[in-house]
Amino acid sequence: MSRPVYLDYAATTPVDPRVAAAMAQCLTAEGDFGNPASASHEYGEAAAARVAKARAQVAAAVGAEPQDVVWTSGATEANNLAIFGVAEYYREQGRHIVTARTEHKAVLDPCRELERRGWRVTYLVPDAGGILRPEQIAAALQPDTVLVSIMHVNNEIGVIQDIAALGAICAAHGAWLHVDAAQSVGKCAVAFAEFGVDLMSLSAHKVYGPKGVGALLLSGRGRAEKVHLRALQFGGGQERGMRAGTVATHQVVGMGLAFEMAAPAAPEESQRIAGLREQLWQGLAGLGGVFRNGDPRHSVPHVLNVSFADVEGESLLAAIRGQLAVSTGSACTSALQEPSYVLRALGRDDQLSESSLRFGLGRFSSETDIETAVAVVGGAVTRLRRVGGR
Amino acid sequence: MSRPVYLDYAATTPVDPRVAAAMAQCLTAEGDFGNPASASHEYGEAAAARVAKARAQVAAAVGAEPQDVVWTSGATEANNLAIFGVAEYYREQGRHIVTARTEHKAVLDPCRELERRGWRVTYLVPDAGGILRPEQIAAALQPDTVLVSIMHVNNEIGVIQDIAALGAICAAHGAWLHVDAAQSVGKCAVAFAEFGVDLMSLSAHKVYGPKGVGALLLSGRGRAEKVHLRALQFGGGQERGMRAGTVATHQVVGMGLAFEMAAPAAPEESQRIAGLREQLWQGLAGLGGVFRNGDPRHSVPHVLNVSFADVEGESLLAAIRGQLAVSTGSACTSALQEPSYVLRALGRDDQLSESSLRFGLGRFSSETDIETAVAVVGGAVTRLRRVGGR
Amino acid sequence: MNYNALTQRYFDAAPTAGVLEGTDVHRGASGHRAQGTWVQFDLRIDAGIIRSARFLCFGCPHTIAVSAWVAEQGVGTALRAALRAASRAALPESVLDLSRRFAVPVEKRGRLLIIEDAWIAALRCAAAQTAH
Amino acid sequence: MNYNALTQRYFDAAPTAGVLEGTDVHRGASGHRAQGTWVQFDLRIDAGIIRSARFLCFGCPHTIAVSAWVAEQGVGTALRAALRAASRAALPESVLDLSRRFAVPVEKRGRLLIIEDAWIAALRCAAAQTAH
Ligand SMILES: Cc1ncc(COP(=O)(O)O)c(C=O)c1O
Ligand SMILES: Cc1ncc(COP(=O)(O)O)c(C=O)c1O
Repeated sequence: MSRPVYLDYAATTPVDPRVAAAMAQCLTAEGDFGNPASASHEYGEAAAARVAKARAQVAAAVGAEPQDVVWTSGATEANNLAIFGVAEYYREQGRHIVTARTEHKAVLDPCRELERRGWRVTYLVPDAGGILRPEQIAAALQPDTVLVSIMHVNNEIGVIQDIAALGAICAAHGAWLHVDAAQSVGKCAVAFAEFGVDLMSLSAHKVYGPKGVGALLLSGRGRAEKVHLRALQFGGGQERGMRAGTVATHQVVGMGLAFEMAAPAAPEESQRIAGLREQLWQGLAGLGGVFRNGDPRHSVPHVLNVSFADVEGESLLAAIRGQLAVSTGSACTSALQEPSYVLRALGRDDQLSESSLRFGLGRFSSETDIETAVAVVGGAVTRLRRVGGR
Repeated sequence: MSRPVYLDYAATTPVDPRVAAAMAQCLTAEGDFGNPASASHEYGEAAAARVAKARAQVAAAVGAEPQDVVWTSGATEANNLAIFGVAEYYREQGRHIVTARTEHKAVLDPCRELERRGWRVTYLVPDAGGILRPEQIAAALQPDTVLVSIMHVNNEIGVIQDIAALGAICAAHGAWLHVDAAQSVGKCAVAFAEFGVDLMSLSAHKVYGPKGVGALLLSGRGRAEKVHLRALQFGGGQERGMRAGTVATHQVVGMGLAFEMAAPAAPEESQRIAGLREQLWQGLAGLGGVFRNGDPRHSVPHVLNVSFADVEGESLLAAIRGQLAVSTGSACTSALQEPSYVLRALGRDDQLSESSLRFGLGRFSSETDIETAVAVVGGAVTRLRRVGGR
Repeated sequence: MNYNALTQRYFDAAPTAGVLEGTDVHRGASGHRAQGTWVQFDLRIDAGIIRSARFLCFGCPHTIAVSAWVAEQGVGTALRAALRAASRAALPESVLDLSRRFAVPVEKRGRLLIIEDAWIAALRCAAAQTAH
Repeated sequence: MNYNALTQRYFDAAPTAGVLEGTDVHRGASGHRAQGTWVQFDLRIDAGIIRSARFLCFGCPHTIAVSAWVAEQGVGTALRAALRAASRAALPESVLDLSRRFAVPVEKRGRLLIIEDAWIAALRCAAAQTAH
């Protein structure tokens, strides 16, 4: 039986075969399997050299310097390290944080935890298209605001925030700016230093690299002072004490190569994918009662998020699942599906927030995939509306 | 040029080829590359099934239940999660912790951080052989002791603590017992439930699995109450909220298979390795002025730690490095080598603490490797002693 | 998102989906689309016996499947008997038995009560109209 | 643990390691084994010129390599000239130049002072004995 068409690249991507091959070279006895912290022999040195190369590759792909890179187990850890790290390090300077309702849980949940510990958090509400105006951020800053955490590309609806504008505002105010860029690399330009960002979270598995590895970029360029952190985990002193734990050579090597490959491919790939997304949107729009979520003028081409009137979300997913792999707003953690909090923040009602599909397009998506998607979703929507009497 | 003989298995092991093959199946588009949290399609389900299998494999290898397993990025994170997690969750119940001077940095450094936050920590000193007496632990417990953290197998000298005895003492007192078992699996019996341990840290890369993945086992069996934690990182709700972040399918699959393979191989492999270690020890002892660190009656066969009188440590490493890959006590983080804090805790003087070599033997070690090691180390020690006038 | 074979089959085929036409059709509904679940049954009664039944449903796969099955299995039921008994006997099978048969997760069982309400409403409508 | 080629070569070969025998040998030492670095030089002087030199060293590769090089390069030096100048000129090359030549990390430069002390001690011993 053939597998469903995969259109869930925003959840995770397959690893590029070249990346998989590079990872394999760091695993077995014939390869560079040493512990990069083992300075006393050439197995360790060979691994350390691979790690150094990966660090340079990641930095180059996002306009950063190799020494800005702190390896983590993914963007979740990077977000947590940035938010707790800055909050706890600067706790005597102020306990107010600014973020947005449409952030990923890996930003919102650490913020909630900080509220529990006595911090105040302002959750900005974007416009109906998902966009934050820089003036909103400026207005939210308070004398004791230490951190602003705003994502670059939204994982559910694909909209892009104007990070450079935020960078200038935060720098002027003296608050550190953290950007969750887990969904950005390979999809739109990421320029860490140029944007004036202080901390940036990256993940490998959204861009044909392996799951379980990411990075936090740390810088203070343009500031008199470099941003400091309190670490989340302590131990062997790896990553200049900011993130203890054996660096997983194969993982960072995979991330480095994936990031290196992402940059040159991006413009061409993005154009092709924009075409596919348009094909998909046109096909679905023909059904009627179909609403596009997120401002398409400020979006990466890789994501199309659509709400369907008069269709129940779980039934929609169930009706297509054998043929199409897509996501609803957020992964359901219980048997009961909940409306996407991101779409709710955009002002969508419960029914439309809950009957959305997120199509994530990627490197291996084809026109045929899109034709299948349109046919399958069209069939399911039509049938479910009929069963529902609409 | 052929590579040096690898005798640093306690720092890290190469991944078993079967493990590498299983990992590869979870990476590329043809494999189970889905996000295990993607419940809406079969790519996610296939990944989740692999993760579930790995959970069962790890649990089975250490006498635990699948639901005891919380995936982490390694034993460093597991140790941090255990120590901070218990300390912060039970902070109103007491702020005293008992550990030992010979623990890994990934236990000692979190304990130091807790001291900074106002906890009291008792650091027990083992006997000259590296062994802690259960009575020592009992005597150290105070009314407000919430956690005892003692490692199973020491990473520098290979000695095994009597965990079952500690389990009984801690249970009677009502303190939670955390055990860092990063070096144990495949080297000696690990029986999580039987030992009466509440939290146990595991790592894959010490036992032919990949770097960058480990687990914290959590249980409260035998107690009225299950141990609770405050998480270190927050986000998508993975691992029942105890450890947010996308679970890296290929990594946990690698760990699961490595652990499954470790158990049946252990007795046979251990016996063979014990023979090699004896061969190594006899060969080195013949040099004179050679001291064995750690009580050999209570040690895993995979580690031999030896101090050399009248030899400077860094020169010893430099003299053998082209032919032999071993470690000194601790990885040097600066250009200056420091005496091993573990050997100092055993009462060795600075010179002997600093001129130690840790030989880590493993699955691919051969008699020829040992002969080479004896010849290379013998030559280096003799020459350096001559240069030093001894 | 896993459904047992029966749920999958009745969700996919929904054999009794639709409405009945005519003046002898009795209709009952329950739930709200805005709240995620809405169910409607149409019944045609002849000589006090349900001769045919159709359903419409806005809801999750379990709700659709159970509604479809109820409309199918309800045919042949004597109207009075179903209504005379306690409400739990109005359906062809109790809510608990249905939730077992279709492997409905606990959190979702409240939705079966909406099906039951719609079914009873249709029965009552029939009883009221045929009593005239 | 990386050494430049020169350090590696002099550490590996340590060509001047050893002691000189005889009553005309002048010896100087500095440092402590227990503290990690100890260096000794033996000199044979003829007509005020160092004719041969040997070293012993307990220390790191940099210390061994530099000691070996000093003993090798010191041969041919005029004893009085070396001692007359400021102590920084007693070695065949200044401590700073040596640390550059052998790529000695900053944290380790103090060890070169121990070499210098031992070398000066040997020179002084020679000067004292040949003055008699
Ligand atoms: C915007 C965003 N932030 C953070 C994450 C978490 O990244 P990771 O899966 O590497 O922990 C994701 C993806 O899951 C994401 O899309
Ligand atoms: C005893 C012990 N604990 C913890 C660790 C850290 O484990 P990991 O490398 O998986 O972070 C190690 C190995 O480095 C170890 O030997």
